[in-house]
Amino acid sequence: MIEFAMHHAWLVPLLPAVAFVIIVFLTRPWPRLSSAVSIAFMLASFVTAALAAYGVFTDPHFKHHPLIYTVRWFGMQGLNIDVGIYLDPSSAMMIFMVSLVALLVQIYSTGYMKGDPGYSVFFSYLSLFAASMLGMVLSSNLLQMFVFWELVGLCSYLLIGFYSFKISAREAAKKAFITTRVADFGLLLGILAVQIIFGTLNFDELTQMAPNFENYTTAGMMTLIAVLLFIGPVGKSGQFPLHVWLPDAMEGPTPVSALIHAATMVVAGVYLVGRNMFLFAEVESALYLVAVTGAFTAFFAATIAVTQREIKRILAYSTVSQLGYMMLALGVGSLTASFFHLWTHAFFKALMFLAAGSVLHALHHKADVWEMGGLIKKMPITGWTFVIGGLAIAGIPPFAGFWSKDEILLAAYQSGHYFLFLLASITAFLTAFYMWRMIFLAFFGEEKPENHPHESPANMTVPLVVLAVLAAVGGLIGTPSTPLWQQWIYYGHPHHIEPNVIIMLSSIALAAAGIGLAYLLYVRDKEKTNAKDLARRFQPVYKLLYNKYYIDEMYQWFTRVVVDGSARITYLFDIYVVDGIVNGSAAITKGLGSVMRYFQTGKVQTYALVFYMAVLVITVVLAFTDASSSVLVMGGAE
Amino acid sequence: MANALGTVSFWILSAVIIFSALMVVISRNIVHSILWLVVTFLGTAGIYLMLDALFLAAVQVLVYAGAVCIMVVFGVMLTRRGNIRHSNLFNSRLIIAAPLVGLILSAAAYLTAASTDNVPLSDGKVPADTVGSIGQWLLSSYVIPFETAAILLLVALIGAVFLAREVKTDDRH
Amino acid sequence: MFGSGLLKGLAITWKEMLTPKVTIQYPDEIYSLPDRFHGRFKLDKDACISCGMCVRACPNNVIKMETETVARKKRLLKYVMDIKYCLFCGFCVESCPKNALGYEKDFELAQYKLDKVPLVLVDEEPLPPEEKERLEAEAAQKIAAAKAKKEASGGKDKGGE
Amino acid sequence: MENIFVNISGSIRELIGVLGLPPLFNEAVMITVKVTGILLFIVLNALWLVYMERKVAGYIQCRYGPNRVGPKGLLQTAADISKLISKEIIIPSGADKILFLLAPVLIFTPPLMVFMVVPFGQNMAAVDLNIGVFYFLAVASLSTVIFWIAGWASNNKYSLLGGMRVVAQMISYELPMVLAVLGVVMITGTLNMSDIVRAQENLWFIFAQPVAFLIYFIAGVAECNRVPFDLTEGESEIVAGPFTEYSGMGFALFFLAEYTNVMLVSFMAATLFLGGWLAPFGLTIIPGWAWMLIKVYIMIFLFMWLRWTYPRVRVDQLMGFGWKVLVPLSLANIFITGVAIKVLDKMGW
Amino acid sequence: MTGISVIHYVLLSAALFSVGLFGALVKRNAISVLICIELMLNAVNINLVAFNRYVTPETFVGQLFSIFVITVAAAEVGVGLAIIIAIFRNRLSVNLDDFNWLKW
Amino acid sequence: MLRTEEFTLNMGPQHPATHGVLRLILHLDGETIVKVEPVVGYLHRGIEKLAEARTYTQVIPYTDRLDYLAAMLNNLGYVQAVEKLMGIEIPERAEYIRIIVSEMSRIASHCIAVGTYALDLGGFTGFMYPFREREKLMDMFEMISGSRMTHSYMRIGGVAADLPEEFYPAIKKFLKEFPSCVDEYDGLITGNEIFQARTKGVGVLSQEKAVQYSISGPTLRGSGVNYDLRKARPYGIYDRFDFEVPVGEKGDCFDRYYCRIQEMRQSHRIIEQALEQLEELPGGPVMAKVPKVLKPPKGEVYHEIEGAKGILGYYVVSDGTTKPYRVHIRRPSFINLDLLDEMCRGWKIADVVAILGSIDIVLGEVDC
Repeated sequence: MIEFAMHHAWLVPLLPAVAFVIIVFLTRPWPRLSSAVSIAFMLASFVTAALAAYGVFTDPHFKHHPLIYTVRWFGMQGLNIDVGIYLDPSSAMMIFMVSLVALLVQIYSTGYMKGDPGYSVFFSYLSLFAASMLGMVLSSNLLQMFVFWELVGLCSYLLIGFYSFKISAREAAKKAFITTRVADFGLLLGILAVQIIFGTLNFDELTQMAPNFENYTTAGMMTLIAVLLFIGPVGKSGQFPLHVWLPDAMEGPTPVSALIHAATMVVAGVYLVGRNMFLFAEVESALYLVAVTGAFTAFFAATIAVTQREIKRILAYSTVSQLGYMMLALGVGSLTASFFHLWTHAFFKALMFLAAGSVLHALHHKADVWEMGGLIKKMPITGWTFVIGGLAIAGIPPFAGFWSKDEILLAAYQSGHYFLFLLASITAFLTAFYMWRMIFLAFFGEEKPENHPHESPANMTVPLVVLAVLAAVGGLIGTPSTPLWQQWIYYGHPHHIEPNVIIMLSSIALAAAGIGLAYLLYVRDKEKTNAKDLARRFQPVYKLLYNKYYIDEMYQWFTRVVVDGSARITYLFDIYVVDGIVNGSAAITKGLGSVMRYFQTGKVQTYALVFYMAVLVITVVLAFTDASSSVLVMGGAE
Repeated sequence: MANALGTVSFWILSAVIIFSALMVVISRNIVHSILWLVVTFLGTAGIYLMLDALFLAAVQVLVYAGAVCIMVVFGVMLTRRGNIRHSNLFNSRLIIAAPLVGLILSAAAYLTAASTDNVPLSDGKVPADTVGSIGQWLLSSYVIPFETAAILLLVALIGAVFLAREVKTDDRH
Repeated sequence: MFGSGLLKGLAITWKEMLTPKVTIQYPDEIYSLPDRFHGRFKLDKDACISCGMCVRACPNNVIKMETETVARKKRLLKYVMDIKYCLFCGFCVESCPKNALGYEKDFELAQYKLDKVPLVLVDEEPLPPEEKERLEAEAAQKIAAAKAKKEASGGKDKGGE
Repeated sequence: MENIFVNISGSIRELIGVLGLPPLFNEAVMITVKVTGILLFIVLNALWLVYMERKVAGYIQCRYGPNRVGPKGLLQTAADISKLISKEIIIPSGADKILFLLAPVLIFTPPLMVFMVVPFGQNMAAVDLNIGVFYFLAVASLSTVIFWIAGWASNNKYSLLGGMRVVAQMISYELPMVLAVLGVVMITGTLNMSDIVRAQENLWFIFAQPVAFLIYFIAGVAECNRVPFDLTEGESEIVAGPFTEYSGMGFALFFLAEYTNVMLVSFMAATLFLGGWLAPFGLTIIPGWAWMLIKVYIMIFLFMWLRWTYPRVRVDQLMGFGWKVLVPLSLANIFITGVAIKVLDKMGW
Repeated sequence: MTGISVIHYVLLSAALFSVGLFGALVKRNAISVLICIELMLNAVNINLVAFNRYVTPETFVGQLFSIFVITVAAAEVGVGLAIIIAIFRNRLSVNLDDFNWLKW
Repeated sequence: MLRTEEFTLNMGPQHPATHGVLRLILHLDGETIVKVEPVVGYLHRGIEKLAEARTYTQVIPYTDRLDYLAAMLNNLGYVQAVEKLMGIEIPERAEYIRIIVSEMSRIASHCIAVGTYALDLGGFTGFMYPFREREKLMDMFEMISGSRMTHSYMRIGGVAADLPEEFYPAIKKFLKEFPSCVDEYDGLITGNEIFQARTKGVGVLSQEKAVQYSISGPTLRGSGVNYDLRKARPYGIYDRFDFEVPVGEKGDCFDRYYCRIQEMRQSHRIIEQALEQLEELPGGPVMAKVPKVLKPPKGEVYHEIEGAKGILGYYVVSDGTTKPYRVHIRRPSFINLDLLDEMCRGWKIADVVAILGSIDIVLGEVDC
């Protein structure tokens, strides 16, 4: 069974894809059937993934020898593209996590999307989304990865814009798609460069080649490749400055946000960088770029999240921030820490998004946290699971987030980039603060009489509970005392970081401080005067943060002034130079044509006449001049 | 005697064919042209009979005289305009075309006559069961052209329907 | 089922084909006409009092009547019906106070010549003048005789006309 | 009795043989004799059929039909024909004179040509053509042109409409007819009519190919332009179709041609589906040619019965029925026949 | 006069072809041109059948070719007429001299 | 997109399917009708004008010649109008006789409608069978009035004569046979699939259109409007009989046709009942006491009855003399013909015949 699952890991992405096809072509008119099909296939996929992951993690052989199955997709001189699966501990972890989250999200969606006219379609999209992500994770080469990468982008576009009757949803979908497309262009260039330089895109071959890259190219070229490859993840994983699409992506239905933010889309970038760690590891500068980008993004997003009011928006910025953490970890060379955080983050972020969805569901899509309050009494399961998520993300032991975040801080500290470590620590504080600000505002405090919340149905709360359990205990596989994770997922050699008690304690302290500050500002102070006072006092800062540093506006300006301006200059060039040449040649041709056209009457019969004249001439010439050709005409053998 | 009969019928049929073909070209009325065309086709069928191509003669009558001509008649009726008595006139190329065709004919005739001895004649007999043999040939050695012809006809059918379809601007109700 | 109607139609025509025919072979067999049949007109000349009611009743002025009064008594000279204009409505017959006008069961009124078409029921020459005079005289005598008789009886019989 | 006509022709052949003329001449005379015989038979039969039609119509319509001229009105058609002959042939102004006069003459040609290959009885086909059935279909298709000539040459709108209708209708129904006949040809594997009749010794093809017979019959009715497919001359719509302007003998010829066509279709039906000259129930006491005639007359009566029962279909219904019902049906019939032949062949029948 | 040989048929075919060609070149009516092309195809068929009869009487290659030619001719007439009718609908003319939009 | 040339076809005045001398100018696109222009007036005789020069009684034979297929009904309408004008009560016996003969007349008219309709659609035999029954009716009319078609039987104040003795066995025989005859029409014509294909869904006349254009009679009822004057505004003694008004559903040709078939059965019922009630009546006069010379009072009257083709109305103006000042007749055929163009558009030539036949016009009435 396990053997089967491992050797048929391609089933994992294929099953949801089949579900997609079935729903689209067969069961679309019957919503319940569609969701049943989708969940059944997803469950099968999850079981397969779990078995495969189990198989991988129980056999130490796979630590260094990934399981690779490939078939030749197409081949020609100098360009051979395979398609296949690449199963190693990282991807095994990923397929397990992705399929699990996707499964839970789908179960959750049966409650959340109930009665929606696009119910079937939604499930088909979810299936396709999961299939794309799983396919990407299992890709054995860069091009295949890129294909699935783009599929992921497409699905996110479809799902973000699912409520296509809303202008904002359409805009958000477009924004997500275009932004990631911009980034993907860089990625594509990087892939092309890899293909040109190394002549292959397969990971296993590249892994062999990368350490000896001097044989193929220069260090500068390697850096360029790494940077180009990094641009893709910057877009996909919402790193500064291409993070703008991610907060808007919550326009989609909340389960989609959970899927995008937790398990699929955004971690794709992290995964891609992790997968190509062998390339990045060779060029220090690229790694440093990754680290800086990650750290800055983490801090930057956290500051924005402090002032936001909409529950999903806060969560979105927290995602950006956490992704920054992951990038930072990669940048300081710790694949282990990065993926560990990816793992834990998937659970608690999915949990929080789904819980937020549950809240929105109950409040009829009223998103502003300031208009909530005391929800925990009416929605105990949602509330308490959310609290668990909050504890996890804030980094309170023994919840999952603590262990992974601690790992990252430790890695940053040990890498010697102390500034980055500092930034990460502050971010940890901010994270705890804005998370608990939200929790306090939404779930505690006074109930708002105008709200009539109610607990969500079981098919929505069960996934919450499952995720809450995972968010609580998911980190226990990577504690200093139980370093299972570190033994399996690493780059180069097994990671072994000595636990640093100071860092651990300081991070707990920072988290506690953040929670405490939030408590002071938003629970103790019933009128919340202090919070408002603070906001008033630091009005410019508050406005800057609330408006997300005006990044969107800057992009707008950039597009309007720089892009349009340069387009105008190009336009003039086009009109006078390019068109001049084109029109000039056209004029010459026209002049010639006006003379020549008298030979062309447009009358078929005239053409036929000329044609037969030629036939006559040729016949006569052949028959009466050349003896050998006359045989041809007259036929027969002499 | 049989030979003489064959000779006589050949000359008669040839005269009919050439005369009616000329009438096809000369008639000023397109309907007359088509009717003369039917006569030409029937004459050609007669020639096929003389050449022991019984089946082909029947096909000629069925397809050409029975179907193609009717189709052309329909075409004429659908494109009727003005006086049909002068619907089939010559154009200005007559002066060039006439000598050209004459030359082509004389060249062909000369070459044919000149190459009389080059034709490898055979004294073989025509099999009695012509239809059966043709069927065998069509469905064995020539099955691909046969099927292709079928597809060609289908495509022509669809194409003709599509092209000739009238674009309805208003609905009945 | 489609086609059942078609078969039923065939069955009906088949049945009808075998039914004996009742067509009357017209010139050979005589069609029995009802009593009221409106056919050729007949006039009982003796009963007719030439009152002209029929002429007035006719909507189409079909009837032409000529009379002469001889000795204060109307005498029918001509009674011609221009039958090609006749509607055969029967008003003339109905209007006849003496039932002198009636129908015959003859409907073959077609003629080869147009001048034969009008239906001439009475065509008599007017009386020659001498005969007329004779009759007038006779009548005058009669009247005179009657007068004398009356006077003789002393005006007893007043209503006698 | 059975071979009476064969014997007659044999004795004529002997008679000429005595003269000692070249064999080709003998052949020519024989053919002339046969053709003349067939021509006489057809024309007289057509005259008789006109009378029969009117009688059948009369009886169906609660009347006697013609019963004045001659005993039981037998000479009615002759009287009509003589009247029509004596009438003036009116050529409408604007008509295409030659074609107008040519059409009624030509209309007889195709059916007569086909009758040359019809086996009236055993060894009684004038020419026992190898591709008889195909020849029938090919030549019969020619009459379309002639109907159209009649319609067009009259220079009358009703005639032209009728002519166009004839063409459309005959072309449309020729196809199912061909396909229906193909079913029979598939079973027998020959196009020779005598062979087809002989192949029915055990089973008439009306039983082996009932659908094909039905299609053939319907298409035949349409080919003859008879009710319910008599749109071409539907008098309540387009007066008399292509024959509107014809008077006198021209009209008479068209009239007779219609019956010739009916006879032809009936003969073909009898040959292809009803076992031709073969006697049913072993009643060989009646000669084969008589059986043939009986079957033909049954078919002809069927034609008449239909005509005097049904109303007329509309032109689009006619075309729709032809293309959407009969053609697919006949194709299905061919398919099933082919499968059945293969299966029965495998089973060793 | 010696009997009829293949040469006669070829000459007949040539003559028929010439007549057809002449018609195709000089007639104004598009339908007329179409039927003249039919004449030319018929001439070709005569040639094919004649050679088949006199050169390879045991096989039917020539006849088969003719059958295919007839098929193609039927298709050609169908489509050709459809095109002519379509053009007629737009231009109300079947005069080939009016159809000169084939230039520039 | 240019369209193919329009083709104009003159149908009639001499055409087998126009039921008389009606001329239809058909504008065709191929065989499809673009427009139909009916041209009437070929049979105009000026009956309305003629009536002004006749005495009141003398008008009666002219009314026969309006709808000569149902002459009794025309008589009835006129005489009832004049009776209304003069306020004459007529004997009960005469009332019954009037009902019997006018319903017979309706059957006779519908027989023609059904028969000619079959003929229009090409079924010649369907034409003959209804005529057989009509022939029997005409024999009876001959017994009653002496004429087969133009009876002039009714008089102002009653009828011309009592029913003759030989009439009773004849009508009883007819009544017994008639239902099976109608069944025969149903089998031969109505049930025939070709007939149905030709008529169902063809020439649909919507309920609203029919009412708007003041269509009447079976043509109206075929469109699903339950309006029959015999029920809606009973005249004479129609309220004494039990009968139904057949109504169509879709308003297509078939419904109009089938309404007539069913009306024949209903008329049959009415005659049966009327005959029964008549036989119970004692003998008596069939004419009211009216002066020999009719001089209605000054005034005007409009009276309408349910004719065979539709609502037949007579408008009579009297100036106190012996001759009517003005007579105007509302002829149902003429009014029903109005919608021909609209019903025919988009159908084929053959459908024009079917639609025209289903309206059942009589040119004598149209042109008056």
